[in-house]
Amino acid sequence: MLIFELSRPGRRNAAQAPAAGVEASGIPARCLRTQPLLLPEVSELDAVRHYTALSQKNYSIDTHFYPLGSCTMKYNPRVCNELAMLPQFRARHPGAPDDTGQGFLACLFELQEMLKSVTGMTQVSLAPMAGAQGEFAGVAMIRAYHDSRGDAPRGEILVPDAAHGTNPASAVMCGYTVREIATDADGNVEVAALKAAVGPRTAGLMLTNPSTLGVFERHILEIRDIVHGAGGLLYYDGANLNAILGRVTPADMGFDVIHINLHKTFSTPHGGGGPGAGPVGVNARLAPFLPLPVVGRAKDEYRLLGERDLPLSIGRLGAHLGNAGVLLRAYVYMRMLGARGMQRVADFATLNANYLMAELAKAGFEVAFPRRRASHEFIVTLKHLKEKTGVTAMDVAKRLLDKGFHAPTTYFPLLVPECLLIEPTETESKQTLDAFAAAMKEILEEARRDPQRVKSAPHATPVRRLDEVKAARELDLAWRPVNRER
Amino acid sequence: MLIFELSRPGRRNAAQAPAAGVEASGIPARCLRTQPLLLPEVSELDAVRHYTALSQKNYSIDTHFYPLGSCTMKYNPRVCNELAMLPQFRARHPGAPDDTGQGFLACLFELQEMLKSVTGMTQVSLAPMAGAQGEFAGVAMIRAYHDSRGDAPRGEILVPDAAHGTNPASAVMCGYTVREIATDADGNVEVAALKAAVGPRTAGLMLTNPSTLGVFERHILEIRDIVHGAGGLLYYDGANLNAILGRVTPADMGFDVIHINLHKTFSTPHGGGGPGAGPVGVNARLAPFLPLPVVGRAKDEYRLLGERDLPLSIGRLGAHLGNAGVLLRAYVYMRMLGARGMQRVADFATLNANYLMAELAKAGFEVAFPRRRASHEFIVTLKHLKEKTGVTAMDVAKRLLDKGFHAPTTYFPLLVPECLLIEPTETESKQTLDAFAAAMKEILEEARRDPQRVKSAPHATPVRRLDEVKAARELDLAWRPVNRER
Amino acid sequence: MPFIPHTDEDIREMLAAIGVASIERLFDEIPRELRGGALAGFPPALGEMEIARLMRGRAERDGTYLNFIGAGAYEHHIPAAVWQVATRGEFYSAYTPYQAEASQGTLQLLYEYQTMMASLVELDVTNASLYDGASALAEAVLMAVRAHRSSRKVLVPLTVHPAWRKVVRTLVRNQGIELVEVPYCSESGHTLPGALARFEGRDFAALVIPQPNFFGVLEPVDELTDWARAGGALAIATVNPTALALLKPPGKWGGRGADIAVGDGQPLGAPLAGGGPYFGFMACRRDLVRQMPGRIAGATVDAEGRRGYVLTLQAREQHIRRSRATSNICTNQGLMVAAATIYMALPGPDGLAAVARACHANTLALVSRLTAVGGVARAFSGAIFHEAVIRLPVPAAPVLNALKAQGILGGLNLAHDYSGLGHALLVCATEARSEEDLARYAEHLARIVGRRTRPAAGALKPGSKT
Amino acid sequence: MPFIPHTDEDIREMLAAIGVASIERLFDEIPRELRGGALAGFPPALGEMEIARLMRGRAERDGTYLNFIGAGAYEHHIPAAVWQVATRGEFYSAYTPYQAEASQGTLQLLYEYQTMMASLVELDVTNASLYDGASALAEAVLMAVRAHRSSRKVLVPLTVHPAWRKVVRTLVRNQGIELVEVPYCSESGHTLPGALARFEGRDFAALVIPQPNFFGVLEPVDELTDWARAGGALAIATVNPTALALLKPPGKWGGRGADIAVGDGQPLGAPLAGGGPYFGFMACRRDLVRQMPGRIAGATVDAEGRRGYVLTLQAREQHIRRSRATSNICTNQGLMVAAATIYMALPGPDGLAAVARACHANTLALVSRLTAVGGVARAFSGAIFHEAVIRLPVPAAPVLNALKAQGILGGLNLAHDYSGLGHALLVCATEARSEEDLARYAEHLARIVGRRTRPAAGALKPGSKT
Ligand SMILES: Cc1ncc(COP(=O)(O)O)c(C=O)c1O
Ligand SMILES: Cc1ncc(COP(=O)(O)O)c(C=O)c1O
Repeated sequence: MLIFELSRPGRRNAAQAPAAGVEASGIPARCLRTQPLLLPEVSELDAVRHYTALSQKNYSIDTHFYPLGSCTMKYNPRVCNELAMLPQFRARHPGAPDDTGQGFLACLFELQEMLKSVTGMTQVSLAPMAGAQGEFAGVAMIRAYHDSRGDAPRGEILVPDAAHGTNPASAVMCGYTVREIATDADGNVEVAALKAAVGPRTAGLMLTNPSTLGVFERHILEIRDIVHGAGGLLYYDGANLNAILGRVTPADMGFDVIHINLHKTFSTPHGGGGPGAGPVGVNARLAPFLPLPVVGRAKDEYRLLGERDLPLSIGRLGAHLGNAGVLLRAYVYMRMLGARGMQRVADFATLNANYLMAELAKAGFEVAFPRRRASHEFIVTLKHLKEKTGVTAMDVAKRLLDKGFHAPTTYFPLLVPECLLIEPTETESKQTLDAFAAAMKEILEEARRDPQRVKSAPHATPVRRLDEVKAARELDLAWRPVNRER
Repeated sequence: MLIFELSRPGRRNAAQAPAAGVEASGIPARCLRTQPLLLPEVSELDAVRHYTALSQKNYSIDTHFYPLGSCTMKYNPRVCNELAMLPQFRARHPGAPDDTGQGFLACLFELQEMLKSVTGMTQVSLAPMAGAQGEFAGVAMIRAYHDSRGDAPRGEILVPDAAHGTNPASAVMCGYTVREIATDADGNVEVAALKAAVGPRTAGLMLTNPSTLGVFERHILEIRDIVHGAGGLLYYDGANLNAILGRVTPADMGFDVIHINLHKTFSTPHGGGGPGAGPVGVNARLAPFLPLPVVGRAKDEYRLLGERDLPLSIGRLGAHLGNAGVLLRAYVYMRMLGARGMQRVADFATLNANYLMAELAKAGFEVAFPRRRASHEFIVTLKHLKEKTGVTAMDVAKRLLDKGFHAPTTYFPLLVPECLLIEPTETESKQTLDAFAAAMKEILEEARRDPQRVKSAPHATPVRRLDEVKAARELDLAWRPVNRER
Repeated sequence: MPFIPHTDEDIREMLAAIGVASIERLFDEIPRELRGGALAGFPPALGEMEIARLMRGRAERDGTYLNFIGAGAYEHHIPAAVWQVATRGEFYSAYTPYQAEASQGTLQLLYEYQTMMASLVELDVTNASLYDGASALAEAVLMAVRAHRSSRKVLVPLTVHPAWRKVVRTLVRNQGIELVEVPYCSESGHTLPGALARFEGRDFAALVIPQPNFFGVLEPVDELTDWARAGGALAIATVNPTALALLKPPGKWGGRGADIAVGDGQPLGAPLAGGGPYFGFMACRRDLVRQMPGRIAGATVDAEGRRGYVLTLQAREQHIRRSRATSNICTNQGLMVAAATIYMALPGPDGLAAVARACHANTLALVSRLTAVGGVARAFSGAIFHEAVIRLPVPAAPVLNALKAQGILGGLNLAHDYSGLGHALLVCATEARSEEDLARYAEHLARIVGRRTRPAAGALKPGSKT
Repeated sequence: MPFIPHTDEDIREMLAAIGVASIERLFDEIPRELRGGALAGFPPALGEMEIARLMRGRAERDGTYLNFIGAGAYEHHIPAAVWQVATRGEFYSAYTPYQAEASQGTLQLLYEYQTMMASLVELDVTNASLYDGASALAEAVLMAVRAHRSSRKVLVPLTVHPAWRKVVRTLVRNQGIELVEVPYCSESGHTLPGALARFEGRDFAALVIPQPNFFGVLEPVDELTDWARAGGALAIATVNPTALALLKPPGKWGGRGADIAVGDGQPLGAPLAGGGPYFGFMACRRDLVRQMPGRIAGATVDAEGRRGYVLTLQAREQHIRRSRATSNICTNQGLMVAAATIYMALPGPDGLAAVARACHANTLALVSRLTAVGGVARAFSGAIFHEAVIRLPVPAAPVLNALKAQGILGGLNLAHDYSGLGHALLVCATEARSEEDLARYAEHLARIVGRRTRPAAGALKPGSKT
């Protein structure tokens, strides 16, 4: 049932509308709306009941194990929500002067400092509103850097073929062409291919380490030297930072610029699609180009730095200062973990991933990189299962839903056939991992015994498998009242 | 799965415990606990996930139509919760001086005033923490009144046989014996029986009007005269006040003392069992006996009145001032409705009940009092259905759960066989009532066609029908670790 | 029409289906002379925005204080998860779980709560809540009298919370029950077993034993329990649930344990909230369960043999037993129990013990800071848990007022309830008080007491005040 | 270990299953010389209670102000139900709905959102959000350039929010797109169709048309849209969603409507929150849908023919199309959209229009109160929606400071972005401002401006200041 189907003409929710009788006296008639507005006319009870019922159709961290690889679906502490929503923070207008928000700015400033500490970078800007926007900002800084040195012919960004789709897309948004670098059998960047690709056109290389293949890039120092040697810069996609917190920093690995997904590593909620935050960190070379604003401090007073403070900045990425409420949540989370807690994140995320990988291998699953340690995630490939039974990675994913688990990431990275990218995160217990492994094992057995049952999954979700092809062919992107007649 | 079954020895939730290392140095060893404490050792994620999952097993107003007769399960506006939980109200210590809580006390004072306006009574105390405690307080005031006049031999309270169980139980807690009065075929008190029962031993009569039979007591004025004539007082059980808000007041009907269930009429949440609030209202005769505290005002200053102000008070009912947070919620609700909204409550609650009664009658259900208007609720009796098909009121109730509706009240009042007491409340829409009527009709047809299906309901709930007899015979009231072995 | 969904068309159709011309007509059974229902003086409706503005304004005007009052309601840290989960609509807007199959969330939670609570007190069974601690104590007294049969007298030490004693009196006196006071030792601040000697040989239904007592002092519970049991009286424990993470549970007091334990559950996740809602808990020996008031959840199986939960032993309750019920209680404090259950699950056993230890240590630290102020001393020598009575060199009321002006609530003035104690103040510092908080209190007290004692000397010269 | 559930036993068993001796060993693929990861200067852990104290203290110190700033972020009443439902764990802690069958809640909500938003703007399709209004405008510019093919120039009036113009510049300039400024009429405060004459005949990919514009003034959108379309440029509308409940929707502008509409969704249920998270919305004609950036939800059927929802047209997106995607956006502002959807459902169409009317009326009332102060006047003559530029007789900065000292944020100083406007202030009064609020502002302004103008005369005598 759609909310519109609950609607009845003339139904009013009087508690939520200002007193009637006010006229739009100052607006010329030609500017006024004459079309009816297709908002539902429902009672507050209907709305609450409807959206409560909808919510119950979701799997989420709060209800299910959610081992979605590359997404770091860890527990989102409830206190982060409560404290970010404190009345004074909630009510703060972005145009309010800095001196009316010293407490608020103190949190953001300290967040910058903690991110510097955790990554080893020299300066941080909190402006980007998600990882991809962080990538844009990072690559734009690389470009601004080369431009500032008159090094204009560098028109290429290198990206491993295992990279997340945002990497090439972000590079293109910065006006670069993208060149993909192959991956070797152990999941490392093919150094020979990289050597062949770098040159005077190379603006930089974007790298995720550990990579989206769930392994640590072993040649990182060689790669660094190759790229830097060719005059390029090294960009770190921080989506997998969870795996190395406190163990190794992007700065030590030689990266010049990074972004961090606060909605992954620092546990801000993903909200069914966002909002996130993608702060960028840079070393001293790139610091002048940071996106605005940056929170500065002088004599214990906090201030948002702007164009006058950073005249070489790549500019602004949003109308205000980024996803402030998300930043506050990350701040609270990081303060609660503290230095030791930070390190434990990587330790236990890695322990969980390697344990689950070992258990799944025991259960008969084929691990994509059996000679490697898992980072905080790992890949299982169902290529052989599919050949034998016809059961695909997607089928297994859907069947997991029936067993009360959210599915791992499927078909990413694209280079591993029939892959499941599994990331348990550190906040899940051994029992949960054991239960998941048991469910996977059951599905494997079922795939051999009764493949059709797996292929027709899910069976226990609010809807059965959905027809995505139809959705894309017969576009139905908004409800129309005429539908009521159908 | 119980939370204890998720527990693992040594699991710690560090964010929630004060720093370790503090010793209980000042406590003598013989006073210390040596027994292990059977609290679960779980992570915060496990706890959140567990209780979120449990919540989803409940039917509630926010998820289901909940026509539980006598309980007035109307929409609980979310804003009431938000405003009652404002940080300053939340943090207020009950022992804090009155001058630090003038805003808080203003709300309570105005709530008293509004309750007076709505009921016509002269004075109100907000102290009782639920309806039954209000009844206790009311009857105790009746007793104090008679005692104060030296009218001690009045040892009996009269109660119609349709009364809620709390009525007789409360009277007994006040040291009275209870005498039940029969009901006539149209649901009114049998006046002859009442006349026969009253006398010099009569302390008072407790009455719900409209009664729990869902009809307005037509002889109310005669009853009033009979009871008052015999020197007794009239007690109004306000559980059904929703039916008459703004249409007729207990004071006008001649009641001397009343209680009001804020968690029914004034929409404070029932919270799966409470808390509620049962303010009492009295006329001038009983005002000196009101339970403490009462909120007083002098020169725009609010003050909690105590023993010195009301030396004849029956005393205190709780350690502090009642369920303050509930009172604030009711206050917000009442202010949002305003005078006109108050009257509309009764109008539309009554409209809904009469409409649903008419629809169910059309659908073939037997209405218990067909010659009467429904108040805000009405009774359907399945006596004949049971005789024909073996399907009971309980079976129909359980089958409703399968259809996505909470069941009406069953087997209350006890004098109507196989009864369902149905109270839709004013916040439900016609569509919801139509859907409920349709479901009832389906069940009726099913009862005739396939009674076993109805008798074995529910089929779609988290558990099937539960064995209550076993629960009472083989008492299992707490989990024991040994159970783990079972 | 706030919260009423009816459109004009709905109303027309519904009236037609009923067969009446107007809503008015639906009230035609009400005697004409009664119709009216004035609503005199009732204020007009406010939109949500307007009521929010009103309430926020009032709340802000009230402000917040640095609080050192305990006295039965304690300011503890409440994890954010507690109320974010407890106020989920499915808990918040459900009724008492009469339809068990549609209420397994609440029922399982109650069963888990009962398990946790039974372990805290080490007694066999607990109910699903009573209104508050004070009324729970009254119910315990009634229960003891029912169980005892021969006596309607109950011994109540003066170290029991004075408001609780008042509540008990209100709730039991109409049933002819006599409450007999037991004095306390003015040096130690607790009941002396010897003080009971004078009651020896008389028939009492029960002895109430508070631990810690109202003064924060630990009672000799083993001796008191044994004394009660030896004389055939039931031992009713009133306990603080936080303290029980650290203290010997009532079920283990003396040789055979207390019979009934009650207390206020507020410390388990309920915000202070101006006095409520909190909840009362009650536990007892298994053989007393049929005398217990209130709801009880129990485990059973469903038609397919799966575990499930129901309200059980309902034959004790008013809706079945009516005038012969164990109590009139119906609606209890369910949501507070939901919060308490989540609250207890979060820190776990060690965490709750750490909270208790922190409260204890903070109160000791507070007392030592305050008694470092000249003229301020502890009133009692007995060991304490997380409250203490201190004696001031000057009347407490003006001192408290001066502290209040600094944003500090300095404790509860005992002048009214225990006038014999001198200028006494009951103070409390839970785990929510920091070192700086304690220091701030002590500094202001020193200043205020200093000022108050000095002018007192100067005041000898008449006419010198300006 | 906050949030890490592992017991010592778990760790032992897990290491054994993996076959390593320590967690340390799991990191042995990291080159030894890199291991370390210092965490220099990182503060120690705080418990939840401690961080709550810290944050509450900071929030209280910041306080709240009576706010008259708009300028792209508006203080509206947000019904309590909005965030109580939106922060339910099932919405709050879910990921982007990649597994549609396990995400029907979010997906249906997105579909409902798209329906509501499409109706607000009267365009065929909307996406499921972009980061904010400013970046949405940038995406619209990129989209227009992609769709247009022949031109990489876009006309941007100076009446577009200055910060938005900066953002567009940041986001599009690396792709060689040129933004051409269009001046505004200094009397009316909006773009004059005549001002476009100078661009006639040149090839532009798009014209941006703000309604209302940054000054709060209504633009002649019909003429501007027709001008753009006549010249082969796309018309990109930037609109305020509250205003759209009252104003002609972009889809109906001019003869054939705007092609793309974007805006910031903040007014729809997002708290001001210091600047975010808000969300950007975007809608377009159906034939442009394959150029659209961002997620889009669509309806389909399941294996049993039941209606269901999925993310669709994913081939536009980075995870499929990679370097040829319509945008790099991945994570968007989903939860804000959940809130916006609930927000729009609550007041319904009439309610939202009432909110819009109240904002409009309040701002008119504010302007008339402020301009009653001597020397204060409106800067522009054009009709406004819910913001207006007023001109002060004295510099704005010290006036704003003086107001701030009274707890009032008096508007946005335009001195930096529009220095030619004199002492200009952009003010806003939404439905959340009461009569008293307006009066309070006007009174203080009168006092402050009075004080500021008078001493200015006296200051002629040198040396007279003390
Ligand atoms: C490896 C990787 N890089 C980049 C991103 C993009 O981050 P965001 O979704 O925050 O834009 C993601 C997110 O899915 C990712 O997994
Ligand atoms: C008619 C009637 N009277 C009294 C009560 C008792 O009220 P409470 O449950 O608040 O104690 C109820 C509640 O169910 C009731 O329906």
